[in-house]
Amino acid sequence: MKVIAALGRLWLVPLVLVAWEVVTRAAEQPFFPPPSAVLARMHEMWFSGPPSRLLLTDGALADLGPSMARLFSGWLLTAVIGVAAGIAIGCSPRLSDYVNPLIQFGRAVPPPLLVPFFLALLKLGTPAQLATIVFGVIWPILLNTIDGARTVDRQHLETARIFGLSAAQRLWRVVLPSALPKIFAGLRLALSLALILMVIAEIFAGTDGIGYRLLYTQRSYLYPDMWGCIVLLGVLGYLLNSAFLLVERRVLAWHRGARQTT
Amino acid sequence: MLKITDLVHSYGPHRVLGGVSLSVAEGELVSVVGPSGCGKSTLLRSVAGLIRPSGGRITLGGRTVERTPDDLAIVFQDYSRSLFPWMSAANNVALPLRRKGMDRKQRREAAMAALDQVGLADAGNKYPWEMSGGMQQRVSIARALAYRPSLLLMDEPFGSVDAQTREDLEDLVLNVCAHHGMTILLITHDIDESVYVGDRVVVLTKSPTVVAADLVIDLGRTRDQIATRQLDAFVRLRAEVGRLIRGGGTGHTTESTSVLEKK
Amino acid sequence: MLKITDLVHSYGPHRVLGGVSLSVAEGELVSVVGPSGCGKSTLLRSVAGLIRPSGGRITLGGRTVERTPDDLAIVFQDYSRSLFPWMSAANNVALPLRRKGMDRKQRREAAMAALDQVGLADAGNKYPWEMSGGMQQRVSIARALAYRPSLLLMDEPFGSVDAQTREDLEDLVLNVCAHHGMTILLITHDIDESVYVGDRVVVLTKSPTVVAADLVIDLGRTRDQIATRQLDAFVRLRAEVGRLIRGGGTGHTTESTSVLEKK
Amino acid sequence: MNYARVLRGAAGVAGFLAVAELVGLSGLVDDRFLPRMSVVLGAAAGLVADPDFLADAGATLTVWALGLLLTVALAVPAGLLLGTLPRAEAAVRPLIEFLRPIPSVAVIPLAILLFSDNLHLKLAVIVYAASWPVLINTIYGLKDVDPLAKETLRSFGFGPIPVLARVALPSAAPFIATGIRVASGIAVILAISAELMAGGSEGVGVYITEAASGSRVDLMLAATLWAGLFGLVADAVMVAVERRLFRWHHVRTGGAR
Amino acid sequence: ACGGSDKTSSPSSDGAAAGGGLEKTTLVVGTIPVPDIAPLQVAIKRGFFKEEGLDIKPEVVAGGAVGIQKLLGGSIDLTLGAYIGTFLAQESGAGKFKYVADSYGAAPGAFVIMVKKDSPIKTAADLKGKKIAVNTFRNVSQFTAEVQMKVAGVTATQDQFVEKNYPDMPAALENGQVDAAAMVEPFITVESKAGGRIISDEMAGPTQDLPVAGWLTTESVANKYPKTMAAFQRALGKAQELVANDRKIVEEVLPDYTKIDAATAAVIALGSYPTSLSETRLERVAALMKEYGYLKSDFDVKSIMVAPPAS
Ligand SMILES: Nc1ncnc2c1ncn2[C@@H]1O[C@H](COP(=O)(O)OP(=O)(O)OP(=O)(O)O)[C@@H](O)[C@H]1O
Ligand SMILES: Nc1ncnc2c1ncn2[C@@H]1O[C@H](COP(=O)(O)OP(=O)(O)OP(=O)(O)O)[C@@H](O)[C@H]1O
Ligand SMILES: [Mg+2]
Ligand SMILES: [Mg+2]
Repeated sequence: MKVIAALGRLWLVPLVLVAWEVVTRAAEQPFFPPPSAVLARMHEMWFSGPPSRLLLTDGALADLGPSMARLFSGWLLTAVIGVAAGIAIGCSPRLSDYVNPLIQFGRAVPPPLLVPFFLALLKLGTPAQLATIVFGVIWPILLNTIDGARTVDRQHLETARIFGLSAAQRLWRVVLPSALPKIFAGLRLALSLALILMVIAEIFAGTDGIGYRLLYTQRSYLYPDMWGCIVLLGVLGYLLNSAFLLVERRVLAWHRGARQTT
Repeated sequence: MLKITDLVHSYGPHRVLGGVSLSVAEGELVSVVGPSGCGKSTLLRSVAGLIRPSGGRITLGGRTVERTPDDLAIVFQDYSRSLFPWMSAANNVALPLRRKGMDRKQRREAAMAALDQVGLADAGNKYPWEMSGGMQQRVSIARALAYRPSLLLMDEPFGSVDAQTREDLEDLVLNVCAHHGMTILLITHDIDESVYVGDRVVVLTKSPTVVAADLVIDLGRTRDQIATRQLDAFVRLRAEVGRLIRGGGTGHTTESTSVLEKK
Repeated sequence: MLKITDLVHSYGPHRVLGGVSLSVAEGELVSVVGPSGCGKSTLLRSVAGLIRPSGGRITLGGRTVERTPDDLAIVFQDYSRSLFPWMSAANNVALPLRRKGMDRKQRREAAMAALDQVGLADAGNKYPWEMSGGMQQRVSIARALAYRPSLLLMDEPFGSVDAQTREDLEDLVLNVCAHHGMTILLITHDIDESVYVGDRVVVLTKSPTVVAADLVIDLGRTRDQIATRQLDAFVRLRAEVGRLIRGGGTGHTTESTSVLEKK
Repeated sequence: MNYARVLRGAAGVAGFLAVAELVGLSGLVDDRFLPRMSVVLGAAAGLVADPDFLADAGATLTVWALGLLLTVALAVPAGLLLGTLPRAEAAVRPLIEFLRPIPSVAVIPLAILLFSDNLHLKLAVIVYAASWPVLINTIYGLKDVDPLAKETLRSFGFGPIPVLARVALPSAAPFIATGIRVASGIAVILAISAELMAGGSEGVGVYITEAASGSRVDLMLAATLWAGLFGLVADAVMVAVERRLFRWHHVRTGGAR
Repeated sequence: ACGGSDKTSSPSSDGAAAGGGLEKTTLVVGTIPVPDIAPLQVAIKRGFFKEEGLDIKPEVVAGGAVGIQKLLGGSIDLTLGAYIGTFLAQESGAGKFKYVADSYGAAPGAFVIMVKKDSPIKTAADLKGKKIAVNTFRNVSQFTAEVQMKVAGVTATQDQFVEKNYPDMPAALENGQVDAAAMVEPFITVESKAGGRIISDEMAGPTQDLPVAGWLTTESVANKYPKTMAAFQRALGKAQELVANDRKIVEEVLPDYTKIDAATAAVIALGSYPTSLSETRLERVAALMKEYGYLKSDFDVKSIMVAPPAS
């Protein structure tokens, strides 16, 4: 039942696919292959493996494995750093004054430009790629956390002060929960950004992964393969986001309740 | 125990408190009445160290209040915004008890007991937004009472509950105050209530606010909803407070100030 | 004008309203009293079309209420959250008047007049967060009155103001009601008040809630804070309502239901 | 802007520069690849007098401003629409979540094929990447409106559109503004990335490509520095505007602490 | 076909024709800030295009692949493109291209494989299984590296190549992200100064004097504006001629359109500047690509060339 309802919500997707197929077939442009061709290539490249491995081919494991590892380690690392720093900055206007220009500065620096410098600084490939992901992904988490920690309802803070909650308790029991909706919004933005940064890191400093594959197919003028990579990224992003929403729904049940329109 | 001297506060150019002086002895329950917008909540916030008054002094147990004093609880007027929407009622009540060194189970038990006292025995698992206004207000009272502070500040704590519950809560507060020797400052708009629960009633003028009168309520320490309210002394005092509020009478100020000065 | 038949509402498994039936004639002011958490606010929200009750029917002027009816105003119990923090008091009051086709100047004037009536003549430029609880509540009342709805729903509208202001506001509502022929449903916890302002007092049981009693208050249409309250009839009715609430007495239900049925 | 705040910000920046210079002096990194901070600052100062760079910077700024305007003009109404029509949002959400993680580096080559005009290309790429935070914050912001505030207006008989305009929009406005601030940073990044990847006749990205051709790491970093600096100034302006517009928001929350 | 431009070197007569004869007088040309395009810059500077009635607007593209995409998207009319990449694109059906003029060819020392100072790698044979940085996958430097390895007796695999921009290569070598890098000038000079060693010239043996890059457009543009293309060929041909004989001219223009300073420009190794587009030379490229599996079938180079201007 639930599955059917979930699928029902996807009704627009087949519609778009059909439209895409019609338009690309009519246009006959080699760079815009019809989705049927793209899906066929994707199947061949990644999903024609043995059932024992969930149909994944060697190519899929080689492309997806390292990419996913980078994505998750990068995102988790960023989440920890971003939330910790964000809460600290959000709770201390003074600290915020000191670092704010640096944050706004860093936010406007294109991450691809920094890849070479991370490489120069960190020497090894993997830390440099992680640094790239962290650097590119941290901003929405940081800004949202700062904002969330700074805009706790004043009466909530006063209540905490009155009852003499310790700093740690105030943090864990009041500031963090009340900033949580915004933190989650940031984490969610960051998840798809992490996917993007993973590709950038692989393109500018990679030797494997989906980004590497994307670059290679582009250089070899293998357009259906290239579109396959793009579609794969989109699907991955969609799946990650859906999984994240499931978690968010559980953690933020109170928020939805408090904000439901009766 | 609590001594307020010449308290002055302005929001921007707007002077709200014009020199309020008041002292409260240990274990006393003082009712505060005064017109809407005269600065009662402002006074309470100053005592709690939540705002820095523009002038005057507040001492608690001899020490000047600079930041929020230890061992103090408030029931805010805007109770619905002082409950944490991400916690159930029981957790809202239990949260401050962490400071009392209770373990999880003790906290839970104390919270349930306090909720029971305010008539919410079976609402412990509800979230604030699942409760009616009066229930939220009672959770907020339960939280303050469970904490057993030495100074309890209540800002119109019974405004949203029905008459019956209101009486029960009044008696509850009197009881807890007597048993645990709390000092209480209670703001109310109900003249009957101010007399019924108070050891003293402080009447404020409109802003810039000063103390218009400070009446001692000599009805003894044990009160009864029916018996006490039928006493002649009660009726007389009630009328007196009513007259003081209505008249805002300067005539009475001198008389009542003398009451203050006698202390 | 308003007819509620067998209204039932549950939040999840929890049945709050257990079949409330009530009808209000045009121009009538009906007070509703009942224990905290019994579903008074839920009832009001259903009448306003803000929630869809689980069962039963509400008709207004013969038509079933499905969405928010036209020409209706509410004073919410949680008044502080119903004012818009980004607007001054005057703008908060003036906003709904846009629907009345007034131009900017007329709206401003009507808003200032309404604020004046609730004693906030010089607070028009203040923002909600610059006002005391009682002032916010009065802005919210002014907003509803300025709108001159044909049906006015008030959820404990005078809970946060001092006794004097409360009396003034009661008289204001009676006045406006008489002059503009509004129909009013007013929830209150104050028994005196319910009798003083009401043409009828409806007493609710605790949840699952039904109407425990429906008393006609035959004190005439013009009331006076001092004279009316001294009437024997007033004292008797007040005692009666008090007994009904305390007793929750089933004995009275039949009697009062008959009152309802006579209508 | 408060004086002490500016001073502290300057102290923070100075501290960062000092640490960077020290790292450079310590020899931990090869200054062939990462020139010392003082060298980069010198080069950055030199760029102010370089007419080539000024023209490039002007071009990039124009694209940034146009792109951001276009983004706001498209994403805010779209967010309002989706935020108020939950069914439409449910239908479009899979597409949004599918498109959002597709990196601009994959989109730029396609945009090159689709747009014959460089300006259009850059605008398209900026709008594509910068719209997401505005769109999502608008939708989130609308969901976060206090229901009681909406009910208040509904009870006065206002229809959905006035409720949207008078309650939902103002109370979501601070959140939307945050989205626009995020988008502004992304727009700077995308303008430069598009110039880097697609080239063109002018722009900071083109300048960086040229600097790279001569192995002039210092110039590349100096140009990057200016890009970051521009982002900083743009953000400061937006914050100042926000503070004015949304004073009620800051006072009610701890913002005024 | 050799020296075609020589015979029609009477600008005045062409200039007269230019007034009404050209289908299109403004050409947007995709350029890359590298020594390969020096002749174009010389032709612009000396007004050769003006004389033909042409207005050339150079536009920097981030690389040959981007140039080809912009060509297909229609935002530019001509671009510099390496033969290998273009042949691949044509075979894959990405588009139909026409080379209008040759621009750059191999010369000793201009395309080399480098390693860092203390690397154990001595010859191309040692590159087996090592990571090699190339500036673009499946293009000149990767291809020629594969050829050199094959000559040395080892086979290259795709996964040992890493795409890196030239400026990032020295750092990648230094930090050990790659073991070797296929470099061009001025980066060869830069890296040599830091102690880097050249282990192999990419343009030796089978690839000696290999044509590298030329000016191309799409077939449709070439067919639509034949006279314009001819005018472009004539103007550029003059510059190629000049440059082919005097490297000083290149050294002079380099600092104008790249950030290479004059001192570096004076010492870097330059490739060759061929004076005309030659079918035989391109056939050699195609044959080699087929031999190494870059092309699947025989490639008709004639189909990808605009005939040199007949007088
Ligand atoms: N944050 C503020 N900024 C500006 N003025 C304020 C602020 N808070 C309160 N005031 C003003 O101070 C005065 C006193 O407010 P306060 O809340 O203390 O009144 P109160 O006695 O508690 O009234 P009530 O009985 O209505 O709750 C009011 O006139 C109000 O307008
Ligand atoms: N959103 C909700 N979700 C779940 N339960 C709710 C919700 N809102 C109200 N309730 C429950 O419904 C009951 C009636 O609530 P309601 O607010 O109507 O009471 P009330 O009569 O207005 O009480 P009070 O006088 O205290 O304001 C309460 O027991 C409350 O717990
Ligand atoms: Mg108050
Ligand atoms: Mg209620």
